[in-house]
Amino acid sequence: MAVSHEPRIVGFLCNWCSYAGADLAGTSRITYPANIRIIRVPCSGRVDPLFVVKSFQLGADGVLIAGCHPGDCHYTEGNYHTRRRFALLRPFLDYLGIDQERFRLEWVSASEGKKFSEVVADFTETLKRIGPREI
Amino acid sequence: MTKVITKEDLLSWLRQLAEKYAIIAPVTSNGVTLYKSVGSSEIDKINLNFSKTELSPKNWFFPPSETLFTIVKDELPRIIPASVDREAILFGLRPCDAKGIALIDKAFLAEPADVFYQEKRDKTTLIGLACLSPCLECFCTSVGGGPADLTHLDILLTETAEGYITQATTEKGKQLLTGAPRQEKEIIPPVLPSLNLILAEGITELMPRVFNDAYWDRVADRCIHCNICAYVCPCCYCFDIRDYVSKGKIERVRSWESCQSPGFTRLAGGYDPRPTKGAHFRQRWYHKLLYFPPIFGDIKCTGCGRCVRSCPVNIDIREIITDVQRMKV
Amino acid sequence: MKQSAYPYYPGCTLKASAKEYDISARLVCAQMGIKLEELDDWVCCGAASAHGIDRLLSIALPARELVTAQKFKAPLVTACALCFSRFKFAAYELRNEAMRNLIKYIIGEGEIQQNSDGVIHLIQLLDNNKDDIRVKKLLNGLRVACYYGCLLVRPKEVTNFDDEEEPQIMDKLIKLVEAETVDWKFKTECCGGSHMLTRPDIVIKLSHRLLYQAKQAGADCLAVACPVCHYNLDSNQKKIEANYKDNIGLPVFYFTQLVGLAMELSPKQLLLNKHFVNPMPLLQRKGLI
Amino acid sequence: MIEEIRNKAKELLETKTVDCVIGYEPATDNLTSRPVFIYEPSQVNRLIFDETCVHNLSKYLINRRYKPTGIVAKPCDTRGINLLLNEKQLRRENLFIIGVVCSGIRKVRFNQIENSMPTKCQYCSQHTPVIYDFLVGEPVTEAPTHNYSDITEIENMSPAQRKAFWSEHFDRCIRCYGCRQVCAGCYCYECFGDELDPLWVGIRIAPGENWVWNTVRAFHLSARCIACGECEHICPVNIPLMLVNRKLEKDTLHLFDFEPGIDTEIVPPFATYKKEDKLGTGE
Amino acid sequence: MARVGVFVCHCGTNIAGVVNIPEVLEAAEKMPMVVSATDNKYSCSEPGQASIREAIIENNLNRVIVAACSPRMHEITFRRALASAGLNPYLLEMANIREQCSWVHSDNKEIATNKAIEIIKMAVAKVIRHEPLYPRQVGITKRALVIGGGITGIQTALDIANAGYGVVLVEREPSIGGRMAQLDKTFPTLDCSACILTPKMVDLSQHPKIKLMTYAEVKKVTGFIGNFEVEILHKAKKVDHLKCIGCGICWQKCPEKVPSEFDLGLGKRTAIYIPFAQAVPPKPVIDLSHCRYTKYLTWVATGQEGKKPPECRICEKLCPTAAIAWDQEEQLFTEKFGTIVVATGYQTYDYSHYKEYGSRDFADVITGLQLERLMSASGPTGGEVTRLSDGSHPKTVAFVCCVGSRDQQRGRPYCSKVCCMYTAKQAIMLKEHDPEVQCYIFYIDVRAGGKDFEEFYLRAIDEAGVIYIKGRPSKIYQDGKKLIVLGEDTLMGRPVEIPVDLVVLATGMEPSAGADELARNLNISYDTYNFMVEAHPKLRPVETHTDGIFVAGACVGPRDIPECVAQGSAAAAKVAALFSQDTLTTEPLIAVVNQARCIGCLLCVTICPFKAVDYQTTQDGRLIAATNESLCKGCGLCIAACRPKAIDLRGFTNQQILDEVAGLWL
Repeated sequence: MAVSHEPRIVGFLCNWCSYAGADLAGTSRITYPANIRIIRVPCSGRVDPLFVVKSFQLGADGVLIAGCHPGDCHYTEGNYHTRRRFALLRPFLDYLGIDQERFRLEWVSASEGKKFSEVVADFTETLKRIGPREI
Repeated sequence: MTKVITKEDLLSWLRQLAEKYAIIAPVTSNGVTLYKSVGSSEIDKINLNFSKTELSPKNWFFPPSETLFTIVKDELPRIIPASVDREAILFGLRPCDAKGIALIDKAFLAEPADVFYQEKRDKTTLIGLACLSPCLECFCTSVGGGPADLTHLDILLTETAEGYITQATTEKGKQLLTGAPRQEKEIIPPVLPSLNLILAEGITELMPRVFNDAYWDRVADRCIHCNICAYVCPCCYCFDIRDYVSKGKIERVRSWESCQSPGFTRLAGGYDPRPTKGAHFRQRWYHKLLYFPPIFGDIKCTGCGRCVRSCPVNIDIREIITDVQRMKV
Repeated sequence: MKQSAYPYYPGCTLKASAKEYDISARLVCAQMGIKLEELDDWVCCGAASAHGIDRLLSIALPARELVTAQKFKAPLVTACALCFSRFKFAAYELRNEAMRNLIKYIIGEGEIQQNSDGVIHLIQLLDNNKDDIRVKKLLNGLRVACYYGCLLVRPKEVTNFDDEEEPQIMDKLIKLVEAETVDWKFKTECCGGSHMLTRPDIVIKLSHRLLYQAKQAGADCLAVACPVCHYNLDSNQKKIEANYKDNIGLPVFYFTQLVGLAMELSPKQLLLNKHFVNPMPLLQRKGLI
Repeated sequence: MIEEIRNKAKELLETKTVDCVIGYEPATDNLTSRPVFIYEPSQVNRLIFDETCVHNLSKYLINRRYKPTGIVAKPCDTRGINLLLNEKQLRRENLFIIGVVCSGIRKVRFNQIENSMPTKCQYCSQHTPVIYDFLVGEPVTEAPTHNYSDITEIENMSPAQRKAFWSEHFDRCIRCYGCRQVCAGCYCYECFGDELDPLWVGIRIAPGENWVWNTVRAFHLSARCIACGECEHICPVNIPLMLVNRKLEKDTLHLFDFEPGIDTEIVPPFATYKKEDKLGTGE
Repeated sequence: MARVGVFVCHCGTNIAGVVNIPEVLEAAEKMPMVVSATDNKYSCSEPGQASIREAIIENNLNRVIVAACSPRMHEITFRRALASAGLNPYLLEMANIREQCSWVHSDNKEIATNKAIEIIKMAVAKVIRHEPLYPRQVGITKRALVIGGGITGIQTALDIANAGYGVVLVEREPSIGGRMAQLDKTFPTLDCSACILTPKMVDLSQHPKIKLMTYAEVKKVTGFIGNFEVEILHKAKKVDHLKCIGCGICWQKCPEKVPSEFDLGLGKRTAIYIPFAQAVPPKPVIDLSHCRYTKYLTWVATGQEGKKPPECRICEKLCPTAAIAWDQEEQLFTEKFGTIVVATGYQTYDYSHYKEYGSRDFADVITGLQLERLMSASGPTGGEVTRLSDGSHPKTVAFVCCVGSRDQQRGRPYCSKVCCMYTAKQAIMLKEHDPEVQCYIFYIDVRAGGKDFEEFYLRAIDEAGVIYIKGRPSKIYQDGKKLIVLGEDTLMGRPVEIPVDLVVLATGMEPSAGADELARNLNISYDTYNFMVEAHPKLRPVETHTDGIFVAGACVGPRDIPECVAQGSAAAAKVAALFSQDTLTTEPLIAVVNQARCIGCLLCVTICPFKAVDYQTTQDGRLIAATNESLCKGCGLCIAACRPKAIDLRGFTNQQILDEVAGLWL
């Protein structure tokens, strides 16, 4: 294996649950790999599939969308739409050559700082395993 | 006696040339024939029996996109212009495509010349292949060309059972041919095919009179305003320029554009001087048949028939010319 | 006449104490142009005990027969309500892919298709083809209490048979042969089932209530679709009467026997003589034989 | 068949039910066909219909949003009309649809009719128009089926093979936007592909930008593509676009049990949701 | 041209202990459009804010990055700092280098420093695209609409009115009072329901600030907080209530008798009627589906087929004030309100799905609410509890709890909360009426969580001698005159079989019919059972996700009377707090439509959870989406759905997010 590769993850986090969850990971001083760059969006439903496509085009190794658990959306139903978009987009990108392991949707609540750190750690690990993306 | 080169010799000559020159030649893959760069080991991939490539060879001099220069922000900003590193041979041109290049030359090489185009043009030699089985949509003879017209080529090859007849027209061509393994043979030159003739003569005079005719709206009805005709055309040369910022550098990029694309003439502020479908559509024909000739001396069409073949809705330049001629004005 | 074939799983009881159910079912189906093709080499469905002992066994046993039946283009037909229940449960569990793989590993025979409609009960078969029932003799005047028992209808999400409390499918068949059906509230109450062997007191009490209620509702006989129900209500009836000092005297038919009678099959063909409560006096009284 | 179309077109124009009938006429190769707009009853004899009538004419309805128009439509084209109706681009009362029963057309190119069917017809089982005012031909009641063997083939490739497969095709794209221009579902006034601010797709005609364009073009047609195959048919560099579109069609059918353009009453999957959606998103 | 100032906060050692601040500052200075990059010990402290203020003025900054803690912590603080320097507060962007950097990467300072630089780089790329944004002020119509005239609605209306604001109360029945009016006694105090309710009903009808609209329904709601427009349908009463004096001659003399809805079919009413004696308003309406004159008119209109019905019109002849108004038709009025309170209450579960309990086939199986009517002194039997089959007095009574509650098979998994107590109450009352009565109560669990509830339950056992049997009965059937209840005493592990004279099913609560339709009209959420969904079950129990619309009482979930009253008052307090302001400030981070790009597919209209996107038709017939600034919550759902990118979200525009992503690779 060549020199260890530090993947770059673009994470779209909803303001109300997942971003707060990421903050909680900080407040609880839970360390996790520094490979994620967080973009705050009001709701996971704000994430246009185009953002995902652009992130990959620009060179992201992985893209994470994180939102409130189904039923807990601050806007009542945003994440249900996210789930549908994701369900179609993920296999589609995989089909077009972006390994599906590079694209994740996770439900992280404001109280799940631990879960957030685990998600980032696991995602980073996965991306290291599958190696750098040829662009 | 005529100088000929056998197919085997031709290929080995090309293999040899490929060491020094970049060879651009027709290659077929996935059912699509395109001019592609072939290395010396790939010479066998060259398709010598193609009828006409899907895209014209203009791509070599005027690629779909090219970086004109790059600005790097190190300590001080630096401009790095694009350049061509070695000489090239554009092999397997049909005479009509050679004419296409000549027509683009008129626009790009007129003073002040486009340096990016000129550099590539100067460093390229054109080797043509006479067209012995033209396609049904071809009409080069109607616009002053011909299947074995060598006017715009450096070298023309004409296939016979004995091998390829070689003719060099320019110094560059003659120079290159000296290295070719040729034999002297008694050859009966092949009979050149005859093509359907339409009379494009006088069309430039007719065009101004029908400018406001409803005809353009009616034909435009079925036009879907894709850019296919312009992108397959060997002599369309409109482009757009944009700057890109990424990864610490700025690039100035030139890309193809077409008069048929939706925002083509839209001005800043949103005003479009060609607001209707018909006016939008009409531009292509007026540029080719009316605006270009008085400046550059020829109508902007080589008769290659690519637009006729590729148009999704059968907008046929031959039909347009005859329709205009038939119109009572 | 159309000819259609269905894979058929009679089960152990229909080969023994409920022979008349098997025979009458085959006769009625033959009259309707339906061929019941008994599965080759069938084994126990696991009823009564397997699901209490080993969950996998209770699925694997019916699954084996389901795989055998797959080669037919028609659903597997069962007559015994216990078998029906076991097959339906197995089909229900086999919706899960992991379970399918596990069972496939256990039985080691062929691919298991996912098809919860792959099993039907004989009543459903007759109901689906009721246009083919050619009634020659109307059973006018016979007042029948249709008794479905517990296993056909429950649990609904598994058997998907009919309403759990007020099923109608057998009533429709009985009405088709112009017999009267009584409206009673005990169509799906428990008869005591296999507890006859261990706690006869319970069975006698429950079965008595059924017979008593049927009689209260004005029935002069019962129609059943389960050999265990039949056993509890018919062969035990004397014991029940003795226990409760009650005179009941309600013949218990398999619904196939009543349909068979309407097709002018003879009581002998239909093995009516096998019943403990002799139905002949009733049939004679009603002028049906 | 042709006579029926001509007579109906004539009647529609004479009674001024519509002021234009969009149909097919012979192309200049005297072999294939092309779209034609008939405005005068006297012109109806130009209309034809045969196995070369590949174009999806519903695309043209967008330009005639508010004008009463008659249109000759194959089953796949009628799905396009349904899509546009569902997306409130057309008004039903402005349309007169001459539906034509179709069991598949031929693969055509200018000057050339092949003996095979185009991809779209190979996998199509919709032989009767889904919406029409006047039907030419006997309706076929065969239940539509679905076959995605071509897609499964690509899905079964290794990720590296798949990546190579699509690079090979997309790298060839010259971004003529013909696929967009011909598509009945593409009718934005300004396409995201033309937008400058933000610049979603750079003008550079190069692999990265081509990938974004082709990905997002298809995704904007997810649960909307009505499988008329026009994009693939006209692509000047033969990119197998139906393989892209049909992947989304397959997944949409599988995930949401939805087929675009079949029924205008069904709410498309991205306009709604179900709380109990599972969709394999790891719950 | 943007002039960006970057302020990096040490947060004591929270950030500076991990992140190399000088290195960050050096990198930040080189970022595009950055004019100054400075650090602060504590940016959020007063001196820290002051230095930001000074730097803004000194360097003429027009965009500000504060690289510090989470924006969820101090975004508002720093927006204020910008405002105090005369800059639009929305030109701020925070770079979260504490919670999402220094605190989680304390193990590697170099990596943390690099990440902090990148986070700032992304923030700079985004802030360049920031635009000044301005909150908007909208006026308030200080008038509330209360939907539902049960105890909750009555309480709400009275409290709002007493705070000095106008109220309209809409009730679809001819009288207010609701379910509570049907009850005999209330648990656990056993005070008379009517005695405590009717004074409130009268108060309400006489309150100068309250306009009562009975026999009326809410049909359509548009607008937003402070400015709702509501269409109210006034059904045709056929009686002019301005003339009517409520003397009662008409309903005493009307010859047509029909089952009374109020008495749940146990008693009769006339075709012109008030639902019950203490009805408010005490004026009748004519039930057209039963009125003889109406039947006559229909007979005339449909061609006089069949037997001629009597022409009747007795009420009209006898009315001393000529108040009968045959020409009165239903009318639709539009009224404006600032807020809406939904208090539509509940109805009892229809147990016809319980076939094992006879699905209404047995005359002597009744519901708890029917028993209330039988026990009520003003009820159809004058307070005598008798069997419907033979009029005898039942001596043994079985109660079955959880009918339509805690039953997953019937799709009613929830507990209806009040049944345990009301069965206990009814058992106690039956014993009081007739000491010979023996009651049995079949229960799953006795839930007596409430003030004095447990004591009340014990009283039923100790004083009324009620026998509690733990287990849901499996069957009820008729055996002669008796009803047999079959079940299992699960504590004993034995089957039980109890012959009784009367069975009372404690049917559970479910939302009133039409609650879902109303919720859709109001655009508030409702759950699978059609109960309204509150904004937060604990912290915002009477609010909804639609600002300005409140919910109270049993329409949200099973509630007893004191809870309903408390919720009614809570909703009233919310309304009063809102009305105490003169204008509302709306958040500017909302979706806006670029009409030139909009293709009018209206996907956004369908998808918006807040009905904040509507559409307009242009002169040339195009449909175009338009957002309502007051309704939009800024979730951005519509934006991600919009193919032509015709909608954008202020503060999170496509350009901003895209540049933020691209900032990583700048």
